[in-house]
Amino acid sequence: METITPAGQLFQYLITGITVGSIYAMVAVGFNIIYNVTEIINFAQGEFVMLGGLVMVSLHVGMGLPLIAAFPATMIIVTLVGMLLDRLAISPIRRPTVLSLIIATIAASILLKGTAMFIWGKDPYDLPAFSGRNPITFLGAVIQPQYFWVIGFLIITVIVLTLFFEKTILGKAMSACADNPDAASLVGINVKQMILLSFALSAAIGAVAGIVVTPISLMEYDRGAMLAVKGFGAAVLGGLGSFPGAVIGGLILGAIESLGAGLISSGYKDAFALIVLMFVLFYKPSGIFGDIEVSKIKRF
Amino acid sequence: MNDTSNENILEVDKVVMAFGGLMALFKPDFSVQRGIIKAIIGPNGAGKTTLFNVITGFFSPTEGTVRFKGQPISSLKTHEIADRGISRTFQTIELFGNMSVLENVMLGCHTRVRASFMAAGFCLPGARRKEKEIQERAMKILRFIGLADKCNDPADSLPLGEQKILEIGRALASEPELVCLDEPAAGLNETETHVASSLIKAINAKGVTVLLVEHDMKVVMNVSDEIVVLNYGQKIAEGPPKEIRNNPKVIEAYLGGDT
Amino acid sequence: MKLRRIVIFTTVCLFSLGFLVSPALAFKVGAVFSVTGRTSFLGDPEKKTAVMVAEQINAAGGINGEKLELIVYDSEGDATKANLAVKKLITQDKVSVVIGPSLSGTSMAVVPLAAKYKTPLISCAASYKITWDKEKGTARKWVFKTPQTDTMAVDAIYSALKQKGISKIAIMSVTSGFGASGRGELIRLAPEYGMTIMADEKYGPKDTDMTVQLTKIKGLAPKAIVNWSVGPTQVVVLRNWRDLGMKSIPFYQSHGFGSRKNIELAAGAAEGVFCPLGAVNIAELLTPYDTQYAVAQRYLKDYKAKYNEPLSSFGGHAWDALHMAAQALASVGDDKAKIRDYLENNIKGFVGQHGVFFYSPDDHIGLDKAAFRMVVVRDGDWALAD
Amino acid sequence: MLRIGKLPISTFAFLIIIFPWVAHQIPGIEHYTDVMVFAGIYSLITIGLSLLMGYAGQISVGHAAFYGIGAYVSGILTARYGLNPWICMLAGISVAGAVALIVGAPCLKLKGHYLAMATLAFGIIIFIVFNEEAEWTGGPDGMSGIPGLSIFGFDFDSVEKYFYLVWGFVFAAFVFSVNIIQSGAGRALRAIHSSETAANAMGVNVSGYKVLVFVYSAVLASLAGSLYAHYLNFINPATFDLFFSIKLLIMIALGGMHNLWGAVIGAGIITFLNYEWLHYFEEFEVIVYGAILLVVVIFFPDGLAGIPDMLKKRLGKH
Repeated sequence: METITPAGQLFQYLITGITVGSIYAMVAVGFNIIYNVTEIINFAQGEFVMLGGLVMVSLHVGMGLPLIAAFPATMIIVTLVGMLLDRLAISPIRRPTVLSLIIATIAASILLKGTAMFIWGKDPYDLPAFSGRNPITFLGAVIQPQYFWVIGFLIITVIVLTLFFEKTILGKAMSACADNPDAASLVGINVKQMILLSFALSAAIGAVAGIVVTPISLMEYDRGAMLAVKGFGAAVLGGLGSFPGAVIGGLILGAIESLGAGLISSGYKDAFALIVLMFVLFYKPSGIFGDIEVSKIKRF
Repeated sequence: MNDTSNENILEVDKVVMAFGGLMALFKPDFSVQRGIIKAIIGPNGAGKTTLFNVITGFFSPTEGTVRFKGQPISSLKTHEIADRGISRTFQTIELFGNMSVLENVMLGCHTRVRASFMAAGFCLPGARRKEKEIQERAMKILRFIGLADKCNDPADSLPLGEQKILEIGRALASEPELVCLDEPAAGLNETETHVASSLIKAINAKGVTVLLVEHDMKVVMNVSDEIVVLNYGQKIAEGPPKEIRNNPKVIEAYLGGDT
Repeated sequence: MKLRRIVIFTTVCLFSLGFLVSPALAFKVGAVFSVTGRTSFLGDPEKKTAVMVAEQINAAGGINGEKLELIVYDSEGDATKANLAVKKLITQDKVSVVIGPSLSGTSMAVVPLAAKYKTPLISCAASYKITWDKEKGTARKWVFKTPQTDTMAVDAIYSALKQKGISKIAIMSVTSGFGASGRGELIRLAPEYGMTIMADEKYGPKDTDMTVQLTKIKGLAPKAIVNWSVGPTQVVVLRNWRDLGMKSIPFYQSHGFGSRKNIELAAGAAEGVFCPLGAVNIAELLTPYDTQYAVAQRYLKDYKAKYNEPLSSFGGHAWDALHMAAQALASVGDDKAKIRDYLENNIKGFVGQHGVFFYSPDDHIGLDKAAFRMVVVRDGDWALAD
Repeated sequence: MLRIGKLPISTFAFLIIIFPWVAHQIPGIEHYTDVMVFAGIYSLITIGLSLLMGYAGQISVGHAAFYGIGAYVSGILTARYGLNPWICMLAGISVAGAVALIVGAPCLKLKGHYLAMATLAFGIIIFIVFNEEAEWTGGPDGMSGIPGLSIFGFDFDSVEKYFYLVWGFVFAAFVFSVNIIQSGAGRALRAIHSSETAANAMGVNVSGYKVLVFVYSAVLASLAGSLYAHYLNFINPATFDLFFSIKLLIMIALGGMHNLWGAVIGAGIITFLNYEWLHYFEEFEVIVYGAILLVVVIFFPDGLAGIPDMLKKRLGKH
């Protein structure tokens, strides 16, 4: 067996951290899309990831659809679930408050988890890696090809979303809802539809995250909650509502966990990330890229 | 209580308030004599509300000091300043909408009669007595401002004019020596404005010093003893209403002489 | 106020209605498993097995002609819930013996109840602490258990390592009760076998990647890795081990790896991995001369026929527990003290799924390390090591 | 904001007193007394949370930590050092209070979702500490051998006795909290909820009050934790995980967080749903649970305790 140098180890920690962080970032981006339009933190975001993984397993492995067909099909199915979530759990709420919305999304995540358990059972499932499982050695670190897919999809997601929000009418309309819903509805934007769209979009992104991570970590029905917590942490660390913030926040969390586990103590790795998160908030109460004024109006 | 007639209750001493590069206040300098009504006027963005926020401790000034009864207060926290005897109202109404009219005024008494957490929890006789005392005082104030018959209504169910009045009543409940009113007449109709004006005078008649920010010149000229004019964060004039009315600098500021 | 009282009253009435059906005479056995929740991979097969065994016993005429009534509650792996469920079984359902719970944690939460209510409890969890009272230095009077302990698994692994002349090892564990308990035994027994633990790494039960921990281990170049976990993490860790090119370092899994599903999920990465398993896992590999051959074969066949899913070894713990309880009921009736005495004194050579049980006043575990056989993954299936 | 008068409080006391007797009369629900012990333990926490969240408007997703601190301080000091349980309970309260003070001061400067995240992070960190410091806490396997409670030779060794002990504490905490709410301090809390700016200007020490009520809720949670530890004689970290903090939120929301009755009703209903009633749905349990929550959130925004008011309004309209 080839030995590994300390530098190689360090690089390995970083690349693993970035991969794990990319998943957190994707979940965080999903949080932000909904948050920007509605100020809701959708705690069912992690369930979209879980569903993405499991639906893909059923279509790709179970029904034998080729990757190229199963991928979009999975996204569409999960997107529909996201839209259903908005229509059944969020929009019927008569007097939304921060807490009632939090509870509604938690209830929805419980429902989705229960349904997933009913459909797929409690066992974990596997997906074949997109481009095989032969690892690449680079600078002394060993990299699974799937890592590149994860990081690549994060980059694609960020680019597509940026273009969407800045170049398309629909995207601009959604941003307008975020800035001022009353004004947006005055100029004829259907705020309800924008909310529905935001749920659809973030569900689709969750599905992507689930599809690309399953070949690395397997997927089972109750994985969603932990992913939601990590993604929420990433979104808050970066500043709620900020897309660059979500990406940076996710990558930082992933890197701290990985370096903390490698260099200090693997038992406390999650704690390191959270301690850093808390201190960032104490120093900058609205996250790295967050807008202090925005965070002030979120009365509870 | 020695010699209260000519004492300056409030001194604003070369206060600078900068937000990033923006100078909201640049060394305005004035004082308020005990027992008078003093108005601060100036065009939009002149720094009037910022000045209120500095006086009441919401902002701590970048430079300079504010003295209350001779003591510097600019390093104190908002609630400590309220304790010392400065009370205020807000330009955008900040009532406790989920509480009743009476409770709003009762909360105003917070600085004067305070029950400890423990005493309240154990429902000690002292705490109960205090609570009764507060209620009676709040009712007295409600009668004074004319809202006694609505004491149990939720505060946010009142019409705008009455909400403004209620805010003044709440400010009075802390038995302040100085009360800062931020545009008490904004958005009111003629009758309501009239009520507000007479209320301000009545408050003053009780010996409370009033500092007033107001756009409605009729109100300002009618009630105030002295006026300070701010423009771009600087004091451009100070004096009795008659003088201010004829001050060319003031006229220029209001007419918007850019050059 | 009045309205609230009416609402409460009707609720109470409604929910009490369901209980008014009085049960028929029968031998009652209670069971508490973590059927749902994170540790359902233990409780689910246990419940299915227990239900199947009870049906089989009743189909064969019951116990001395009386029906065996099995009452199963779900603990969801929650200590509080397990505690409530056991109390309910004992005080309300009036069972004669309780089997379960599935986890060491939930078992420890109900152990005091067995003594308090003088009811025999046959736990289906691993830790030796369940039956052993450290303070008194005796076995807990009312508590028995069926699974092999972590100590036995560690014994089996360390013996195998010693045989191969390996002494420098790295250990990895999941931060759950199962992992922590195994880790504790690995550390405790290391000096006895002359093992040096070079790295002691941990990961969370929902972690997505263990590359970091393995990279750290790789840098230390131990001669073997011992991993203690359950659920998907033990599969992910194998894939990372393979991807990092560490296959030259032998990998030992705990007995928690005992399901073919794991080999399948590892997608080839499990080749060459060792683990200690009970007979039930490898029924097909047993020779007909093996003591456990008959019971293991029958269980495998019945389970597959009834549930149409691969057998999980954890169900075997419930099989052993319920069969022993039934045997005691058949011999001494439903007197709880007599059942306890019977278990302690008359379970001698009971052939179960996970071993041949010999209980005694000092030993309420009943198994020794012979209950484990060292198995290796070869061509995607179990094979006996050596 | 309901004024809570003497009659409902005495009714509450009366219901507590007769509960074990009533449960004993109805076959099939004798063990409800046992479930009620836990409902009481959770009520202690939700009463504090109701003040913190419903009245002062500050969210916390980390109260499982304080619950755990109480349990572990009690557990470690009694089982390892053989100290008197009551002293350990006080020690737990002091530790939880001190931690709440240290963590609360910086955390409570945050608002809304940021505050939620900070408290959530705090809760998870403490949970990891319970897991990792195995020398003290016994690690994930938990810690057993925690003695029961007794006072002057009177043992709280039966379910009924412990029921009265726990609900005695709940009743005391309830009355104490009602008194606070109906005093100037309670008014200050509600003022903070409504407008921090105005409360500050009226001389309310906003940050001071927020920390104070945070500490109060932590103390109650810690007390609940101690009571739990001495009842079960065993504790493990899983009891104090993130999901328990979320369950507490659910209790508050379901019962109605603007109302102290809601805290008790929510804790009671969720306890019975989780430990008793949902059991009948077996595999569907999780789905039914989610559906119930959703229905309550959608149709009863003020929680179950808000239903009488809602009905009153409806009837008033006609």
